[in-house]
Order: sequence, then structure tokens, then C-alpha cells
Amino acid sequence: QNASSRFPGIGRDATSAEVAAWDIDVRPDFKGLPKGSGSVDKGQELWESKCSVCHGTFGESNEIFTPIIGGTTTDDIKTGRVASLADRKQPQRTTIMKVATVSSLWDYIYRAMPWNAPRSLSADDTYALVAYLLSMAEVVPDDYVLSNSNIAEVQKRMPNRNGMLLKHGLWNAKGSPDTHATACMTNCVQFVQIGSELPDYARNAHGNIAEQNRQYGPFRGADSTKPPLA
Amino acid sequence: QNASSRFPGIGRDATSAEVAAWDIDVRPDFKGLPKGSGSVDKGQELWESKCSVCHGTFGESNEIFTPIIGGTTTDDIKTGRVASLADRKQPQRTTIMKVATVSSLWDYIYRAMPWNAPRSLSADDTYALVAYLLSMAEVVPDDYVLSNSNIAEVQKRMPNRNGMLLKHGLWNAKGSPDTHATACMTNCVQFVQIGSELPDYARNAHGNIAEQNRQYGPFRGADSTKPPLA
Amino acid sequence: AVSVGSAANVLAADGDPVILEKQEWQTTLGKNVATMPYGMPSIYEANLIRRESPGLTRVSAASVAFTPLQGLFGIITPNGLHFERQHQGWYNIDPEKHRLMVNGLVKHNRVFTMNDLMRLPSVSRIHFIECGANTGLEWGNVAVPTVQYTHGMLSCCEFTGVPLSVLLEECGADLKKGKYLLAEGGDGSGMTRTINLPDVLNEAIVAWGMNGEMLRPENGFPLRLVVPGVQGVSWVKWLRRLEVGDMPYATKDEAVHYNDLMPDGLARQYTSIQECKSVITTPSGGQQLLDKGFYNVSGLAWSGRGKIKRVDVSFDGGNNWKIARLETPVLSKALTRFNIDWVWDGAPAILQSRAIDDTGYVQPTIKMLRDVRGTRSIYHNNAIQSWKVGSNGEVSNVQVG
Amino acid sequence: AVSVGSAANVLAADGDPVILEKQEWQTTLGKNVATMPYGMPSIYEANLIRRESPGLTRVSAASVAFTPLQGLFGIITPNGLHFERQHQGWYNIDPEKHRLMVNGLVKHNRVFTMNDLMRLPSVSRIHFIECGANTGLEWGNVAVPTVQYTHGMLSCCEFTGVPLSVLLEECGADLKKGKYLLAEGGDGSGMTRTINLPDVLNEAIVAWGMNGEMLRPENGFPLRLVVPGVQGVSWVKWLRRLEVGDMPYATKDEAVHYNDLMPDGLARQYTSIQECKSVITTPSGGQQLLDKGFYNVSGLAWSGRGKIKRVDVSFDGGNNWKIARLETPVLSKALTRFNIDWVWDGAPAILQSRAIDDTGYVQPTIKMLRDVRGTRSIYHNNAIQSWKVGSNGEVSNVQVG
Ligand code: HEC
Ligand code: HEC
Ligand SMILES: [Ca+2]
Ligand SMILES: [Ca+2]
Ligand SMILES: [Ca+2]
Ligand SMILES: [Ca+2]
Ligand SMILES: [Ca+2]
Ligand SMILES: [Ca+2]
Ligand SMILES: [Co+2]
Ligand SMILES: [Co+2]
Repeated sequence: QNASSRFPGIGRDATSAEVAAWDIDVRPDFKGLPKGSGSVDKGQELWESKCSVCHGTFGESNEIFTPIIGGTTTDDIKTGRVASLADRKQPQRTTIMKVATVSSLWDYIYRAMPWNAPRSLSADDTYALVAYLLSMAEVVPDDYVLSNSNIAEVQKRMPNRNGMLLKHGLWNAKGSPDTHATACMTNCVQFVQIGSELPDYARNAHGNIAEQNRQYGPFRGADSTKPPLA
Repeated sequence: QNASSRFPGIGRDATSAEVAAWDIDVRPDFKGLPKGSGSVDKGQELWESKCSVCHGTFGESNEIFTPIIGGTTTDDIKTGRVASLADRKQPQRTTIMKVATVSSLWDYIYRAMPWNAPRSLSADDTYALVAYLLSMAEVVPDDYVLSNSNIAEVQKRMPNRNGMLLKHGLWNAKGSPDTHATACMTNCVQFVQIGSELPDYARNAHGNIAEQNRQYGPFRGADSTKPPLA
Repeated sequence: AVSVGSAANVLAADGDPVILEKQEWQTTLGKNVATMPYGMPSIYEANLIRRESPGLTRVSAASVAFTPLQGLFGIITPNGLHFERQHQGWYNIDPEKHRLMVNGLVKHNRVFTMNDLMRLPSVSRIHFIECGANTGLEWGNVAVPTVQYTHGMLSCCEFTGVPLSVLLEECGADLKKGKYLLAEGGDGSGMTRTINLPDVLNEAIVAWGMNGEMLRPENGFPLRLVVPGVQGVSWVKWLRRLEVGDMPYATKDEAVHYNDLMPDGLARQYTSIQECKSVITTPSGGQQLLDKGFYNVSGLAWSGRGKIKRVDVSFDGGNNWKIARLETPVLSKALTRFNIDWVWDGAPAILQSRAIDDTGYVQPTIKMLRDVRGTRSIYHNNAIQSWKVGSNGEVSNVQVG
Repeated sequence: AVSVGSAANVLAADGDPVILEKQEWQTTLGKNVATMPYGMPSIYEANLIRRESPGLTRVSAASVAFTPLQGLFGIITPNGLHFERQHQGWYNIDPEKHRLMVNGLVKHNRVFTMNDLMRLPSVSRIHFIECGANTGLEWGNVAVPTVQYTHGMLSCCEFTGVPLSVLLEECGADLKKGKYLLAEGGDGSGMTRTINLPDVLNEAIVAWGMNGEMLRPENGFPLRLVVPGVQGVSWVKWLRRLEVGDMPYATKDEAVHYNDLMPDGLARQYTSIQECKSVITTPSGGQQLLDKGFYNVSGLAWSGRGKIKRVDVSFDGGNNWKIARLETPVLSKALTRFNIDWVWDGAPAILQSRAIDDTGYVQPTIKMLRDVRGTRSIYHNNAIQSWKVGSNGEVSNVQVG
């Protein structure tokens, strides 16, 4: 109990077993990472039995979630910047394209996957699964055994490890905005031009809008099953 | 259409038939009272077929609502003040004890009674029913025919016609309050004494209070089916 | 004092099993979004519902369902728990068939559909609504066990609608002669009330919105009159007609009810304003404290005359008082939430709150009220409420003095 | 333009049959009080529900249900219509089994039950919550038809709970070293987010109450972190752990999502603040005006940096602007409702709103945003929204410039 407490009788100290049970997060500096290891091979086995049904054999499936693997090159591993994020040649942004920190993968898989059975993986399972995913992206070789001792080395090969920008105005409420609009009141736009309109196929793609508004009052929904009124 | 309208296209003038259909209120000065008449006898018939099931043959029933008739005297008719409101000899305050304005009875019965079939009475029916109720309170004789021409005379015999006080602080937001408490902060009451406690029979009269509070959190309900904890 | 359910009391050797063991909600997949397209409270909240007070009225279509203030937070009343007072039951009126007529001392008798009204300039404002009969059972003595029944004819919502003044101006109302407004409902009772027009003209709203959505049917869908500071019966539901007039109307609910009987047998008629009042909602009557120690004591304050300026709380039946914290926003004619620290040492205590509004008016004791008004007024009991905490931790309704 | 349903258009010889003929609700007895002990909206409101956007995500337990802003009023979102964003579905967690652990850079690792937390000093405050991905589908071009889908990951409630600062102080948090707070949820996703501790310390709330009642299960019952001004994903639901740390955590939802891709391929990480934004909610995309004439144009404005100072509205696609009326209260990091008069003459029009907050920041056009951030950021699109009103009265989603 906290002797200096303002609130006698409220709350209690956590036991170390309790902290261990819940404090499972793994930081980018690997604080919180449990000891253990797992091979790409074991990872592949686990993946095929527990993960591939949703994410595809190669982490490429777009059925349940955006693909996890794809879009990175061995060149990216050197630069630490995923080129396809800039050149837009990749239609979708996969997880491996975006993630800068291997800890994020480890932490998330351990805490939340498989989606329908979270918290069912051991630490070793998690090492193996991360190893397998990274092997598919060529970050580690196919015979790799990932462990708490070598994961810092692996971090140095993450394809997008230099892809993050921390300097911007949106971390602090007092941060500086990056647009500087002014509140012009009259004759602000010489020529108002419509740059984009709702595509025809999208008119009824969300169901009939008439059924998503009141059927009384001044603001009815348009019948989007039909073309606009003449 | 209102030519000076700020809001073109919104609303329209009411027709006279519409105003007639809805503007049925009757004021204390009898503005709004339709022409017509009804006898005590006819009132009694109507009452017994349409009203007595809820209010009792003599308006005395306490089953569905507080009694309508009772508690007034011929003396009250003279003074225009119902004595039993002050002397507290009457256990319940009936409608006739309280109402100062006969228009209120007429208006309400016409607009809202019978409770399960409002707006089903004609103006003549209403005259008859008011006549019958007033006859039971001896305000009018048993052979009376109440009509729009004599109702102002009847008003002069309403037992509680002088019973209303219009001067008080609660009609205007700026009205003067009738208590003048001060915000004493320390040693305000020499001797704090409990003047009234929840009667024992009331402890569980509203059902088990334990089931009317959360069953978690610090503010549970007491089990009122049992006596208080020792 | 019982000692149950605080973290301090459930410690196994290693720690709490609900931490040490993984729970279902950590290890399985939850429910889809929009499982409830219109959501409902947790199943664990089922005890907090609107309830009738047995014996208060004889039939449930002319009755009250009280708001469970004992379990609510902040100032907004969720629409599902807004108190209900019906005189002839409630209806789900077809909004396409609802009309508002404005007549009387106006240049133009006008008719508006909901289509029309909802196109007019609207305002949104947070206000309390309290039934004039709230706390009415307690004029003579303590009668009911919990704050749901003592004070639960009280709610507070954000209302949206067209200002009454805009509507009356549009109809060319004669505001010189027309000092009275008759508001009439579209239900079976055809509820009619006389409104003090000059007094409320700047603030009253012909409203359709309530906490962001349309009024609930039991609260007058699709249209009700909002009369800030004035007792609930004047907030006419299913509003269908407004008549501007030059005298009060003495309708049934202002000639026979909703007027305040004084000791001399005279009744104050057209009493309307809800004076400054407050009540502690937790802990409150019928609750059971589980343990000694620190508590946040919380309650509500309001005034029909303006803003709450201060709330004081006493733990010793009114002998000594401390100033409570007021939550923001503090709005005119709206509920204000107050909170204050308390350490319960296990000894009996009597909790009270006392509100002060920005006119300087101080909420009176029940004795002060009785000294002026006697015990038979039924309406407008704004007395300081006392809750006794027994040494067994049970809180009960008492009156002091 | 079509002309339907206004009072002016339904006049029979004598008048409107719904006035001349007595209606069922005037002539029969209505329903009892407490027919619904916990009430629901009118049957005529059934169209206004939370809805998913088809194709947005592939599974409904990792998806969004949007708030129907097109039909709402004022600033309070009714709890039943609060938007939902789930990553691993939602649970009805047993509050007796819920715990909050505080650990990391604190003198005492502590555990609190709901019993404990609800005894602590509480505050109640009104704040908006907006998902960082709100309006995210519209970075490149117009994509969805209505304001429910363009802006419906937005709600505003009165939250009640213990200030984060009180809780951290009680645990002896080292606020010199500990500039970061990890908030963790108790659901299957174990949602974790890094919070900018110094930035939010004075305003964040460990909350259980939402619009007067307990949080709804799909919004984190019984406990969620309220981080005013910050994107919704950081308002961790089913909050079970707070860890004070000395560096950010790069959790999945801040390493892979909820960061903003710039044109050069770099991603702004830990973008959190919801910048000043506004949108007209009526009339809005997919709605059909029935007639020419007067309309009240209404919308919402908000800023994660403070209060709304002003909202301007344009009816000509941004060429000319007028100042809108702001409804009260105008609160920091809360929605503000604005309204403005408009007479529609039947000609095509483009409606826009532009909010300004009390830092002086002016809501940008989509072009200005794209000039800096390109079109692939997904998150934090706070551009001015344009609604085109066609000469047929149909309102549609467009982008100008
Ligand atoms: C039943 C379907 C399912 C299964 C099985 C499953 N996942 Fe997932 N996975 C998902 C979904 C859905 C998400 C996205 C969750 C969200 O929205 O936060 C996801 C997210 C992820 C992510 C984060 C991707 C990103 O970009 O956010 C990783 C990594 C991942 N899964 C790995 C695994 C691994 C490893 C396994 C097996 C141990 C696994 N998944 C099993 C459905 C599944
Ligand atoms: C089905 C039951 C029922 C029937 C039939 C009925 N009433 Fe009523 N009456 C009530 C109820 C209930 C009230 C109280 C309504 C309220 O709470 O506003 C009432 C109120 C009244 C009042 C006002 C009393 C007061 O003090 O507020 C009068 C007068 C009255 N009724 C007269 C009549 C007449 C005349 C008839 C027949 C034409 C009639 N009633 C038929 C149930 C009934
Ligand atoms: Ca304890
Ligand atoms: Ca940790
Ligand atoms: Ca390989
Ligand atoms: Ca028209
Ligand atoms: Ca009239
Ligand atoms: Ca007689
Ligand atoms: Co006219
Ligand atoms: Co300690």
C-alpha cells in the first residue's frame, strides 16, 4: 500500500506475477521482450496451421486483411527506405512495406494473433512466426533462427527502418500546422471548378440513400437506385 | 400567405375550418365556449353510461383517479372559499374543492373525457355533464339546464371561486422568492435533529433497492427485503 | 462496515485470478461492428431503468416513470432514461400527419408541417426539465426510499428547434396585447398550459431534437415546447397549437393541479418557475457503502432563474459546510454536476447539498419552506435533501430540523 | 424542383384533412409510462442507424460503423448512434472482473477495481472523438455518397471519470522521465497506443461515464481513456493498463497504421492531433431538397487544439463567405453546432463550411492539404467539404479546385 496515498482504502499494489501477466508490451528498444527463439521452418509450420487461412500461404492474401508481405526489395533492406512507397508502383501497401520496427511485429503477433485466438502463442512461437514473415521478405535467410539475442541485428535490416518522420505538427496540440489557409471572405476564387464528383458506380454502392434519411422533414434521401431526377 | 414573411415557401395561412377544428379551448371569460345547453338529467344519463365506471356514480370513486365531487358545502358556495381546504377535515382534495373556474371543467371534459375516448362528446353533452357534476355539489339545482347564456351566473356560485392567489414569486423568472436562506458555513445548527425518517413499511415498498442499483461499483443498493445490516 | 469488492480485498497468493488468468475477452474474437445498429446499454446496466412509484397514481397511463439518478453521471440524461409524465398515455404520432397551428392575437393564423418547421432557423441548447411535482411526496415527511423517487422527475438534454420568438414574429404576433401563450398538445389529453410569454420569449424553443436525435415518442415526438426554467408540464408534448392571448386560460392542469396550496387554504395559481435546488445522487438513499475510506460525493444542482453560482455540501446534517467543485459547462437553466471529496470514517453522517444561483438565492431547508407554505403544496418542493449514512454503511432518506 | 409535403401544398377545399379529421392519437388512450423502461427512438426514426461502408474493410469485426450525421442535431451524439471502430470485435466485459493496472515509471505498480475507480474524484466534460481515418477515403477523389460515410467517424459525448493526472499522482508517476504513456485495452486486440503524456496530462480522463450512463460495450464498457483533441484510436477502450515510459512504443497501430504517408514515401509517425475541421450536415450528400425557398443550413465544427472561434459558410463553392451562427456552449475540444440562413433559388449551388479555431488556424481546402501531403495519407483529412446542390434539388459530394 502507498503510504502517501490521498485515497485510503482505494486500490492496492500489484504483485510481480500480475505485472508479468499483463506487462507484455515490447518496445522498439526491445524492453519487454521475453527470452526465446524460433526458426523460419518452425514459423512456416505455425503459419500454415494458424495464420495462412486468413493471410494466405505467403502473407499475400487480400481476403481478410491487407497483404502482410510483398512490395519490398533487397535494395530497400540496404537503404532502410521502401522505394515502392514513393514510386507508387505497388497497388497496396503491405505491412512489411510500412513497418519500421521489428518489435512492432513481435509485440502485435504475440498479443493479438491469431485473430480468433489471441494470446494463444508462446514467445518461441512468436519468434518463429516473425522469422518466417521476415524470411519471405528476404530480411532473414530461410534457415534463420530469430531470438532475443539477434533481433537487434535483424532490426538493422528492416526494409522501411528509415521510413518514419517524427518531426511534424501533429504530435503536440501546440505543434505547428502545415497548412496556412486564410479566411478570405469575398471574391476568393476566380473560377470555381469541380475537380471530382461521385463516380456513377458509387451512387448506390452504399445502398439506397432514401432509406438512410428520414422519410419526413425537409431533408429526404435521394432514391439512389434510380438516376437523379431530371 | 404572409407577404412580409422572412421565410418564403414555409407554412401557410390556416383556413377558418381548421381554426374551428382545433381552437376549442374555453377561457375563464368564456371566450371559445360554443353555444349549446344540457340538463342535469341528461348529464346524469351520460355520466352513468360514460363516466361512472371510472369516477363512481357520484364522482366519489378513488379507484382510477381522485374523487371529483365531495368536500364542499353550501356555505362555501356563498363565500367562494372551500373551508375544508384550510381546516384539513377532508382527507382528499376533490376536483370541485379546488377548481375556481367552471370554464376549466367545461374545457377539460370536452377536450379530454372520457379518458379512453377523448373528443367524443358534443358541446351539449358537455353542458349536461358539467351540470350534473355541479348539481351533485349543490352548485346548481337538480332540474338545472346549463347553457352558454347562464354559465356566467353559475361561475358566481363556484365553491372555490375565490380560492386562487395570483400574487406570488413563481410566475415570473424575476419574481421574488418567499424563502431567504443564507449560506452559513460553520456552526450553523446547534443541535442537528432528525425530524423524519423513512417509515419501516416504506423500506421495501418500491421493490428491492438492491435491484435498482448497479451490482458492481461502490454504490450498491441495500437489500431492502431484509432489515438493515447490524 | 462490510468490506467487499475493492482491489485490496481479493488478493490470492500470487495475485488476482482475473489478472493472472486470461479472460474470454482477451482470447476470443468479439462481436461485429453494427451488431446493434442502434446501440443499447451493457447487460450489466439492466438495473438502471425508469420506474414507477407504486401507489403514486392509480393507472399507468396517467402516471410517472422516474429517472434513476442514483446511477447517472454528468448532466446529460440519456434519452432512454428521460423521465416520463403522461396524463393520457403516449403515442407514436406520424410526423407526416403532425401539424402546428399558430392562432389568436396574430396577424396570420398559420399552419406548419414538420417539413416547414425543420427548415426554419434552429438553435440547440442544453436545459433541465423538472416536473413541478418533483419531491412532492416529501412535503409532510419522508416517504420514499431513493433519489430515483425523491428527485427522479428531473432530466437534462440538449434541445434543438426553432426559437418561439422566430415563429411568433413570422405569424405577426401582437406581443403588446398578447402577454399569454396557450400551448396545446396533440395527444388525447389535449394538454393545455398558459405560458408567461414576455418571460420566456427569448428562451423558449419549439423543439424537435433531443440529445442529437428526434424527441422520443414518450417525450413528445415529433414536437414539444421547451420552456427553460419552467416546470415540465408546460413543456407541452406533441405540440399542435400555440394561441397568443390576453389572459391566462385556467386549464385543468393549472386550475386543479400544478398550483400550490397554502396553509390558509388559498392556492397559488400559475406557479411555474423551478427555484434553485440540488441533490446528492451518490451516495444516496437505499445505497450501501461497502467500505470506509475515500469517496467522491456527487450530485446535481439547477435553477429555473439562471446559473448555479456555488454548491455547498455538509456531512454533519447542515452544521458545517464545504464548497463543492462544479463541473463545466455551467449553463443557465441547465443541470450542473458537482463533486466533493469525502473520507468516511465509519461513523454515522448526514449528507446535504445546498445550491446558490446567480440571483443570490440560497436553496432553503424543508423547515423554511414549511414555515411559509405549510406541508400541502405538493408542488415546488426545492428543499435541501438529507441522506443519513448509518454506521452499517446504509444510506437512508431523512429530514432534519 | 419537386414540391412535396410542405403545408402549402396539401390544401383541400376546407383545409387539411389531418387537421379537420380527428386522429387516432386525439381520440384514444395512449400507452402506459415505462412501457419501455429503457426507451428507444420513434419507429419513424428507423432509417437513422449506424452503418458500415461496404468494401472499407473485409471483415465486420475489424471495421467501422458510421454515425448518421445527416439526421442529427446539436452537438451531443446519442449513445446508440456513437460510431464504432473495432479491431477485434467488441465484448461485454464483466465489470466485476475488470481491472486497471498502472505500472512503469511509477513508485507503486497499482491495481484498481471498478469499485476503486468510481470512488475517486471524478470530472465530467464534453468532448468530441474523431477517428484519425475520418474522411480518409476522400484524399484522392470523391468516393462515398453521404456525410455518414465521409465524416461519420465523429461523435461527441459528456464523459465522466477520474482525471488521468489524479490516478498517476496517486501511483507516484515520474513525470520528469516519463513523457510517454502506454494505454492498453482488455480486448482481444490488446489495443496499445502511445500517449503524449505532458501534452494531455491536464485533460485526459480515465472514464466510465458517457452521456450520463456507463460507456456502451462497443465503446469500451466499463473503462476507456478519453484523450481530448487526439484521434479516437488513442481513446483506448476496455482500458486495462497504463504504463509510464520514457520512449514511444511503436505499437502496431502506430507503426503500420494511423501514420500519414507523405509524397516522398516517408510516413509521419505518431500523428495524433485532430486539426480544426467542419462539415455541413444538412443539407448534405445524397439528400434531396423538396422545394425552393428558405432553409436552415446546419453543421458541425471542431478542433483538437481548442475552441471554435468562427465558422464561415459559402454557397458558391468558396468564392464568397458568410459568418454562421454558433450554438452554445462553445467548448474546448468539443463539437460546435453552427447554423446559417439560406434561400435556395433553384439554381445549382456549392455549399462549403470553413472553421477557424482559437489558435487562429483556418481549415484548409483539399488542394492545400494535397499540396503538402499528397493524396495517400489516409489519416487526418480535415479539408473543407463541398456539397453540390443540383437544379433538381439533389445534393451530391464534390471536390472543387
Ligand atoms: C481469423 C483470421 C486471422 C487469422 C487466423 C490470423 N490473422 Fe492476422 N490479422 C487478421 C486481421 C483481421 C487483422 C487486422 C486486425 C486489425 O484490424 O487490427 C490481422 C492483422 C495481422 C497483422 C498486422 C497487419 C497489419 O498490417 O496491421 C499481423 C502481423 C498478423 N495479423 C499476423 C498473423 C499471424 C502471425 C497469425 C497466426 C499466428 C495470424 N495473423 C492469424 C486476421 C487473422
Ligand atoms: C377510463 C377511465 C375514465 C373514464 C371513462 C372517464 N374518466 Fe375522467 N378521468 C380519468 C382519469 C385517469 C383522469 C386524470 C387524467 C390526468 O391525469 O390528467 C380523469 C380526469 C377527469 C377530470 C379532471 C379531474 C381532476 O381533478 O383533474 C374530470 C372533470 C373528469 N375526468 C370527468 C369525466 C367525465 C365527465 C367523464 C365521462 C364523459 C369521464 N371523466 C370519463 C379517467 C376516466
Ligand atoms: Ca478497502
Ligand atoms: Ca512494458
Ligand atoms: Ca526466402
Ligand atoms: Ca412551398
Ligand atoms: Ca382559443
Ligand atoms: Ca343535488
Ligand atoms: Co395571412
Ligand atoms: Co507500493
